[in-house]
Amino acid sequence: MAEWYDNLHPVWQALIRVLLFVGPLLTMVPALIWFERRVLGWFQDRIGPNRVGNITFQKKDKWVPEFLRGKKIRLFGLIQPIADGIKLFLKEDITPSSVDKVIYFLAPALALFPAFALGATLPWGPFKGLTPVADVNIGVLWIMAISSLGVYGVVLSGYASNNKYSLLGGLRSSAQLISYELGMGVSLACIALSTGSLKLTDMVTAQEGPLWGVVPAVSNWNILTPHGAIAAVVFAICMVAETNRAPFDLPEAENELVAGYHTEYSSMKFAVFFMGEYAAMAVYGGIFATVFLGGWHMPIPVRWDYIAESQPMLSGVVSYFQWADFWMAPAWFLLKVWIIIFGFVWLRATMPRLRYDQLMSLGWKTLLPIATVNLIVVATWLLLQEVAGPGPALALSVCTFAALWIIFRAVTRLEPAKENFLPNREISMVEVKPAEKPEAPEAAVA
Amino acid sequence: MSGVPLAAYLALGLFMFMTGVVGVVIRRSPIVIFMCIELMLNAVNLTFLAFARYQFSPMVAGNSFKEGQSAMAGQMMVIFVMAVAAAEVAVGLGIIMAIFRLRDNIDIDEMNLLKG
Amino acid sequence: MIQTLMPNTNWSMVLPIAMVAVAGIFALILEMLFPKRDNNLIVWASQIGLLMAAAMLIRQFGLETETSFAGTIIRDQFGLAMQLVCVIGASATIAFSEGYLREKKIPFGEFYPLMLWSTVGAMMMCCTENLLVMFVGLEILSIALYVLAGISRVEEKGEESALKYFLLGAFASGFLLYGIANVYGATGGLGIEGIGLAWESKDPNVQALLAFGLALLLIGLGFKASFFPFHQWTPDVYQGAPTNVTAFMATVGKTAAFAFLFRLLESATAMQAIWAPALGLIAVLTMLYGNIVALMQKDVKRVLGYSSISHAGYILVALIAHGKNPGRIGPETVIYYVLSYTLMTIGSFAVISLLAHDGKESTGLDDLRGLWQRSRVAAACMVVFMVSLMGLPPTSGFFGKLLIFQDALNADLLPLAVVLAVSSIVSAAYYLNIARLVALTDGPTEEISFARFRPAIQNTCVLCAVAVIAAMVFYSPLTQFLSSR
Amino acid sequence: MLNLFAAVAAPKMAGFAITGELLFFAALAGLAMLSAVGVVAFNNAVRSALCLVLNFFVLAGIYFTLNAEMMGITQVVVYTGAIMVLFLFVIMLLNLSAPALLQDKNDPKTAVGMTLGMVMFTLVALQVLPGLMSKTEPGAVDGYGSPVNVGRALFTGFVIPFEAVSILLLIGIVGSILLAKRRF
Repeated sequence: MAEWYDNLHPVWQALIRVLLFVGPLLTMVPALIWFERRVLGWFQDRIGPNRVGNITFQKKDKWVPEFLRGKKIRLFGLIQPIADGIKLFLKEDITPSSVDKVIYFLAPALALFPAFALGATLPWGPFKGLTPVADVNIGVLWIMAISSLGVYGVVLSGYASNNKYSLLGGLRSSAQLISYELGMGVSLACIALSTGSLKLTDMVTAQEGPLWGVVPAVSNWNILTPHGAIAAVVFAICMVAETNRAPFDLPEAENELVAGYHTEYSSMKFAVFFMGEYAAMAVYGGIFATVFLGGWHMPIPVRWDYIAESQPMLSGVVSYFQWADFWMAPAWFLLKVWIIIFGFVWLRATMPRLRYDQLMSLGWKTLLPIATVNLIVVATWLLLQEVAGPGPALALSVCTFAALWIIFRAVTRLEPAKENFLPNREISMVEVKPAEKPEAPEAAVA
Repeated sequence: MSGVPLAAYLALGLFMFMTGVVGVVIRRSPIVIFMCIELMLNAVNLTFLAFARYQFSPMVAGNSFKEGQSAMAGQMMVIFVMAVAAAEVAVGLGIIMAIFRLRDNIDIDEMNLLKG
Repeated sequence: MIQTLMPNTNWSMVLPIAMVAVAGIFALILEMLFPKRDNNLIVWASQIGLLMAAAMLIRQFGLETETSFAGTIIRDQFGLAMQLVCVIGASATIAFSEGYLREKKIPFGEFYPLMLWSTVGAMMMCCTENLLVMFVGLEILSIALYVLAGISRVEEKGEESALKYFLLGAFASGFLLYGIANVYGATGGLGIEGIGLAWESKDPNVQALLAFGLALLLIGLGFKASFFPFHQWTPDVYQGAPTNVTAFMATVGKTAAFAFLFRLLESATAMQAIWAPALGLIAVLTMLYGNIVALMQKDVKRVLGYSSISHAGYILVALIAHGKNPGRIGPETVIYYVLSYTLMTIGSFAVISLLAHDGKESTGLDDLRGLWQRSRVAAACMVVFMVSLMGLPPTSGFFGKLLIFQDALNADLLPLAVVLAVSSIVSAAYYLNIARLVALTDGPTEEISFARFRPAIQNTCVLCAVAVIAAMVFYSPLTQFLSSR
Repeated sequence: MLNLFAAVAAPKMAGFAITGELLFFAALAGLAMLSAVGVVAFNNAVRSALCLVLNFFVLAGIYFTLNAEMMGITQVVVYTGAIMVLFLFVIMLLNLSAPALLQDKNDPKTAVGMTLGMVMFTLVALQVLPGLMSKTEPGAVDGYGSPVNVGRALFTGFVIPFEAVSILLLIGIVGSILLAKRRF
C-alpha cells in the first residue's frame, strides 16, 4: 500500500482498518432499509416510501445556485430511514416493570455485537494489510464462532422480557440458529477443504485459478464448481435462517408470537435490534460474496491475465479490465453484496413463512445431510485429483455425490413418510355463508 | 506471552478449578452443578495450554513423542476435552429434562428415593 | 502424490475395537430399518459382532508386545486378556437383556448399540498407556452408561440414579483431568511411561506436580472402580439402574478402570513410597466397609453393590502387590480375578433380573423368596455364584482370592492379606443369606403363577455358572492361555 | 506509567518485571476469576450461565495470549456457541414451566464452602506453584497453535482417539434423543 500507511504506528493502522470496515457497514444499514422497502414496494406493485427527502428550494433563496432556485429535487424517499431513526429515537422508552433489568439492557447490545464483529475477517480488496481488520489464519472459524454468538441477544431478550411469547420466540430462535449453524459450518468446511486454508484472503486467491483446474479462461469461483454450488445453496439457505429473515423469521412471527422476542422493546432498544438484523444481512452477503463469488474481483469470472497472455491483440482492452479489477475492488465487492441483499428481499417478497416443524426438518434432514455428503465428496475429489488428475476427479466426485445422495434417500425413504401438509382447502377472500336455514323451533320457543 | 510466569496461568487454573469444586458442593440445582463442572473442565484446559506453551518439562526421554510433539499433546487433550464436554452436555441435559418430566422438580436435595 | 502421513501403523491392533464399534452402528441401523420392537435381530447382530471381536483378540494372543499409532495403542497380553474379559462381560449382559427389558417394558433397540459402544470405551482403556486415549475411552464408557442407567424413562428411581451417576461421574472426570494436566506438566507428554523417568529426575517441582497429579488421577479412577471414599454413588446407582445395566456397570466398567490402574501403578513403581501406603489404607477400608455395610442392606441390588465395592478392594490389593514389584508379580492374578468376578457378578444379576415382571421390579431381599419356583436351574446357579463370591471351592472365586492372598504375601503386604481373609469371612453372612432366600424359602404362590419365564436368562445363568466352575477346574491351562507371553 | 508501576513493584517481586503483557494478563485473569466466582455466587441460574459465558469468552482470550489461536477460536465455537446455548435453552425450558425451580435460596453453607475452597486453593497453590514462578519464557515455538499444526497432530499421532470421539458423539446424539424425546 501507500508508503504513508506503512509508516504509521500499528495501532493507527488497525484503527484505519476498523474504520474502513465499520464506516461502510454503518452507512449501508439505512440505505439497506430504504432499498428493501422500495424493492418490496416494487414487488407488491405499490410505490413504497418516496416522499421523505424531497428538497424544495425557494425562489428567494440566495445561497443556492441560480439553476436550483424554485426547483424540487426528488430523492425518492432516501431520507426515509433517517426519519425513521429520528422517530424511534424520540419515542418514549418504555421498560416494563417486571423485566430482568440487567439482561434486558444487555440483550440488544449482544444482538448488535456479532453483526459487526462477524465481518472483521472480510477482505474488501486486494490491498493486503488494509482491508480485513484481522487477516488471521482462522478466518472461517471466526465466522463460525461469532455467528454462533448471535443467538444470545435473541434468547436473552426473550428471557428478560418476562413474557411468555417473547420467551417462546427466543427459544424458537435458539433452536433455529443452532440447527442451521451446522449446515452452514459444514458447507464452509467443504470450501475450506478444497481451498486448503481457513484464511479468507486465501480463499479469494484460490478462486483466481482456472475453473475446475481445466478451463483456463474462466476463474474458479467456488459457486461454479459442483461441490461449491451445492455448498453455496446450503450456505445461502442457512444464511437466511441465521439472520432470521423471511421465510425463516419464525422467532418474530407476528401472527403467532406478537413479534416474538422484541415485543417488549421500544424506542432505541428496538432500533438496535433492527440495525443488528440489517447489518447481519450485509455482512453475511459479504461472506457469501467472499467465499463463493470470487470476493473482491469483478462480477464476471474471467481470468484477464490468461486472456492477455493468450490473445496479445486484446491486451489493450484487457489491461483496462485488469485496472478496473484491481482498483475498483471495493466497488465490485459492494455490488456483489447488494445483489445478494436483493436476493434476501426477493425471498421475503415471494416466500411464505415456514412452519416450525418444516423449518427443523429442512435444517436437520435435508441441509445437514447434503452438506455432509458434499464434504465427503470434496475429500474424495481432492484425493482423486492427486491420483488421477483434475478432469476424471471432477467426474468421479459428481458421480459419488449422486450415488451417496441416492443411497441416503433410499435409506430414509424406508420410513413411511408422514403427511406433512394440510389437506387442500378452498380459501376465498369473501366469507361464503351456507344457505340460511330456518331457525330451529326449540330455539324460538326458548 | 513472555513476561508472565507459568505459575500465574496455573494459579488461575487452580482458582477456577477450586471455584468449580466449591460450586458443585454447595449449589443445589443440577443445572448449576453441571455448569460448575464445565468450569472445572475449562480450568483444566487452561492448565493444559499453559503447560503446552511453556514446555515446563520437555526432557523426558521415554515419551513416545518426537521433538516438538510435547506442545501438541496438550492441545490435543484440550480438543478432546471439548468434544467430550459437548457429548456430556447433550446427555446430561437430556437426563435433567427426563427427570423434570417425571417429577416437576429438579432439586438435588429431594433426590432421596434411593436409600439403603 | 499422496504421502502417507502415518508410517508404521498396525491397524490390526485396533481391529477388535473397531469391530465392536461397527457392530454397534450396524445394530443402530437395524433398529432404524426395522423399528418393530422385535429386537432379536439386533441381539444376534450384537452377539456376532462381539464374537468376532473375541476371535480377533484370541488370534492376537501370544504375539509380541508392540506399540503403534505413535505409541498411543499398545498390544500386550494383559491388554488383550482384559479386552477379552470386557467382550465376555458385554456378551453375557446382552444375552440376558432382551428378556429382562421386555419384562420391564423398556424394549428400546437403542439399548444394544449403546452397550456395545460402552464396551468400545472399556476396550480402549485396556489397550493403552496414553492418558488421552484412556480419558476418551473412559468417557465413551461413562457417557454411554449414564444414558443406559436412565433408559427406563418412566421410572423415577432409574432417572434419579442416572442423574446421580452422571453428576458424580462428571465431577470425578474433572478431577481425573486435572490429574492428567499435572502429570502432563511434569512429564511433558501424555504417556504414562514418562512418570517413572520424571520422578527419577529428582527435581522438586516436577515431583510436586507428579504427586499432586497422581493423587488426582487415582481419585478419578478410584471413582470408576468405586474405592472407599469415592464409592457413595455405587449402591444408589446399582439399585436404581436397570438390573442388566447394573451388571454391566459392575463388571465391564470396573474392569476397564482396573486395567488402566494396573498399568498406571506399574509405571509409577518408582513413586511407590507415595502411593503404596495411601492405596493400602484405601484397600483396607474398601474391603471392610463394603462387607460390613452390605450386612445391613435390605435391597438385593444394594447388597451386590456393596459386595462389588469389597471386591474392588480385593482387586486393589492385587494391583498394589503388582505395582510394588512388577518384576516378580505378574498380571495373571488380576486377569484371573477380574474374569471370575465378571462371570459370577453377571450371573447373579441375571438371576436377580428374574424378579422383573410385567413392568414392575421390586428388589428387596424379601422379594427373593421363592425365586426357585420361577426357575430351579437359575436358583441353583445363584448358589454357585454366591459360593464363588464368598470365595469357597469349587469355584473360581476361591482360586482368585487365593492368588491375591499369595501375591499380597509375596509383596510383603501381610496386613492387607489378613484383612482380605477376615472380610471374606464377614461377607459369608450376607452371601449365604441371599443363597438361602433364593433356593430354600418359599414365596407367595399366586404371584409366581403369573411369573413368566425367559429361557435366555436361564441359559445365561447356566453358562456363567458352568464357566465359574470350569475356571476353577481348568485353572492352569486358562491362566496359561490368558497370560501367554 | 508502566515504568512507575514496575519501579514500585519490582523490589517486592524478585525475578520478573511488570510488563504490559503481564498487566493485560492480569486484567483478563481478574475478569475470569470474577466471572468464575459469579457462576457459584449468583442464585439465579441464568445469571450463573451468563457469568460462565463471560468466563469462557475471557478464557478464549487467554488462549490467544498463549498463542494457541486454534484452541481459542474452538473454545468460542464449542463452549460459548454450542454448549452454553444448550444450557440456556434448557434453563429457559424449565423456566417456562416452573420459574421458581431455578432460584436457589440463600444458604449459610455458601460462605463456609467458599472459605473452605479458598483455604484448599491456598494450600495446594503453596505446595505446587512457587517453584514455577521463575518460568517466564515460553518454550514452544510460535505457531504451535495454528490450525495446520493442530490438524496434522490430530490426524497422525492422535488418529485413534479422534476416530473414537466420533463414537462418543454418536452416543451423545442417540442418548440425548433417547432421554429427551417426548414419546416412546
